[in-house]
Amino acid sequence: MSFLDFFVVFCFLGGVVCSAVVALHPNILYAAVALIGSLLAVAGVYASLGADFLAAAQLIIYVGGVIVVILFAVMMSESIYKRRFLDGVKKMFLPTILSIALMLGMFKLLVSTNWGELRIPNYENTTIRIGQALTGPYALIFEYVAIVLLFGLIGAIVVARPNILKKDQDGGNS
Amino acid sequence: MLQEFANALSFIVLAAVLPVGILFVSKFLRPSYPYSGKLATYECGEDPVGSAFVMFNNRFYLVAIVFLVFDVEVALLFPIMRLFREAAINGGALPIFLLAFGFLFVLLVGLIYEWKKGDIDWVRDAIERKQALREDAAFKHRFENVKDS
Amino acid sequence: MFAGIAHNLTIYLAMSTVFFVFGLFTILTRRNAVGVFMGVELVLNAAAINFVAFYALKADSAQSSPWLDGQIFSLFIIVLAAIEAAVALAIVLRVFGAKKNIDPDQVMELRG
Amino acid sequence: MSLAEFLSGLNDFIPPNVPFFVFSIAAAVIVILGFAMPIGGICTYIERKVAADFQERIGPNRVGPFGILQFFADGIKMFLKEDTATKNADMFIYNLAPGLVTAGALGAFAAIPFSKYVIGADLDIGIFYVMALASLVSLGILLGAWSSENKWSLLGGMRGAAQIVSYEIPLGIALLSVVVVSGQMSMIKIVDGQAWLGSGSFWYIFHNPFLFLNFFVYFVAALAECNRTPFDLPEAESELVSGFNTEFSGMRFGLYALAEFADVIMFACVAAAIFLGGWHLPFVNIENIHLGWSLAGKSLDPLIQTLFMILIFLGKASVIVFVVMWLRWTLPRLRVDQLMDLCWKYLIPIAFFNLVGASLWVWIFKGQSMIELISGMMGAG
Repeated sequence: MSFLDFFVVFCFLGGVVCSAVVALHPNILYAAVALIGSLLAVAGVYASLGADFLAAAQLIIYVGGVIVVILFAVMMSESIYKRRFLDGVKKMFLPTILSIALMLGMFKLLVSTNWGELRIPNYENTTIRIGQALTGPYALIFEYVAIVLLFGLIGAIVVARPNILKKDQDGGNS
Repeated sequence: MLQEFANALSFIVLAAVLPVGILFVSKFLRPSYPYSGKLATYECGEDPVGSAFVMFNNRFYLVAIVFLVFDVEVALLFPIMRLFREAAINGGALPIFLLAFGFLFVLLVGLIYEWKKGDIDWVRDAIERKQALREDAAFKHRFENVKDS
Repeated sequence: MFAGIAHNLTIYLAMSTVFFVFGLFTILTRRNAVGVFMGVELVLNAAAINFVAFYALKADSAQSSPWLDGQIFSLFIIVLAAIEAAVALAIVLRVFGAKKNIDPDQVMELRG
Repeated sequence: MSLAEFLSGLNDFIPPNVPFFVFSIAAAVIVILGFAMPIGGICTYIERKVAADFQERIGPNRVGPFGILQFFADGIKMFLKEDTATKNADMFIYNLAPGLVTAGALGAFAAIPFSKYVIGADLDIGIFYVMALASLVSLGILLGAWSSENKWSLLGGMRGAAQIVSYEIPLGIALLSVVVVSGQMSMIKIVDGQAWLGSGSFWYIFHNPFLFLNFFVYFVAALAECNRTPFDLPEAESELVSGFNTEFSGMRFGLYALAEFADVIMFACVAAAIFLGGWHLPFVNIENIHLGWSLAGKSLDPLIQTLFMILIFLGKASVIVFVVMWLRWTLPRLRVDQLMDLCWKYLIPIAFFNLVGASLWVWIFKGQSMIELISGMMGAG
């Protein structure tokens, strides 16, 4: 039970518990906080698989960016006087059946096949190889992502821009 | 290399657990006489009205979106910029230079777009002035009744 | 009991399966559009874990490519999930501004 | 070569086959409890003394000689003061938020290179790790402000989060320009690249004019990141009562104040390491100082050299911390829109321009610094 095994099992259990809270907790804000926990668990798994740049990128982009935007959205999208965030999870019978069936099926598939030995890359520096890959075969995709980022930025801003002159419909929001 | 992760992880865990632990330990040492006055939210003396939530303007939201895009950009540029020095010293820096600063320029276009459209202005009337001018040019009739309100 | 568990693939795939199933469950049952979006985030993370884990399976063997394919794929998943977050939550905000509630079931005027 | 490896190396003091992570936890305890927290406490005392000198008053001098134990008294007082939460505060998140803030502020001390052999965690992604943890602080502030159920703290928290979030970009670009110039991301290799003993590029702040400007962009962004001085808008006393920590009292407020100060010290240490050459002095090579003292048969030279390195590094960091304190009593506070305009309309374009300039400089002069070029010309001339 080396330190790596202990760390992976800890990340696994933490991730499972946090994603369970994200799925089941009635209060949406607790779901957002639990999402932070599950993203940190995923970052831990990346680190234990030798992808150190990926773990740090996940921390910066997901936990530092996406969760902040989600929290802003959660805080803004609550009606004025409904203090608690209870959005209540609606009829859960069919989804639970489907989820349990899916999980059992995948676990059976997962356990039955023999995946063979997992050679974790010896934790050498992945940043250099990711940089070489991004400037090598993935250069075109890298530029394409830049254009997707630009379109996403302009689209999100045009949608989220407060149109001041439409004062009546928005109430005090904009 | 794995030890370095272990070191970094123990730093983060200790730094996260320490304050919560101090709070928990000091819970036993502290006096605790909560009465209603002490528990009410602090509003300079008046009694609080309505919930803590007030619909604030979504300027914060625009900032968060633009931050997200530029944060992704900075995070993606790190691996490429790391190779730049070796490429510059022993030749072959042109593709990396064009790639990185093409990426950077495309997103600078986004920054200039929202600068001109006044989305990162924070003052309400600056935005309204810009938007009013735009609306005025486009919809002459609709704009009259808004101007005097 | 868990000796050597970090060196075979089952725990990583189990974790990604659990994330996927809980993400799907969140998408199906959350009443709040932001909650549905969190489910999408979980599903994306599940896929990203699989990419990194399967790349590690063949990391040093002969047929593994020198470019870290698995990690590049999940890096792009993270990047595009960030952009998707910006656009999706801008739409959510607009819907909330107009209709004062963002329950995906009730906000259906666009339909038919 | 991280601190934990160093500790595991002292194998005549420790029992055999102790698992490695015990040493890493010991290293974490030494750096965080031994360095970050006491220095954070002492800095609150020094700040009050410095502020007093600026305003020609005496400052704390009751507790202990010259008031040195003032921070200790503050700590005990906060430990024993009642910590009230509002009636319907969200207790779970209310207790989680300080953990996130201090995880961001104190966790980044792992990447601080005190000397060539003393560093918390010698990660290959040193600078990236510092940026990753700096992004946790905004989350902690947002959650702490929201869970304390107070309009003022909510607005202060939103402002604080928006400010910290948007100033992370110029900070990231400034760190990026250092990575372009040094070609490394691990902190120790970056500092090693700044030695100047006749050859080699001097401190990166003097490497090229663009990096010189980016140092000040970094400094301004770091100031805004720790809510200091001209940017301490979130806890603007006059407008928002006390910003996001309105409802915090007792130890919780102490933790937020400590985390803020640890942030200041952390950013000062990172600036000292990557811009001001860490433990390098211009003409002195620390390695070949041999005093020849020895204790119990072992020569103490490496220990003395490491102490010199740590002293030089902490000297540079304390100069920066002093400037931060100095700014606090000289500059007025910015308005919200000035603050945001400064970031989006001035700092980011300048930082991008300097990044492009620095990489062009590295490309044209093949990575040589101004000082090398000048000495080359003088030598050739």
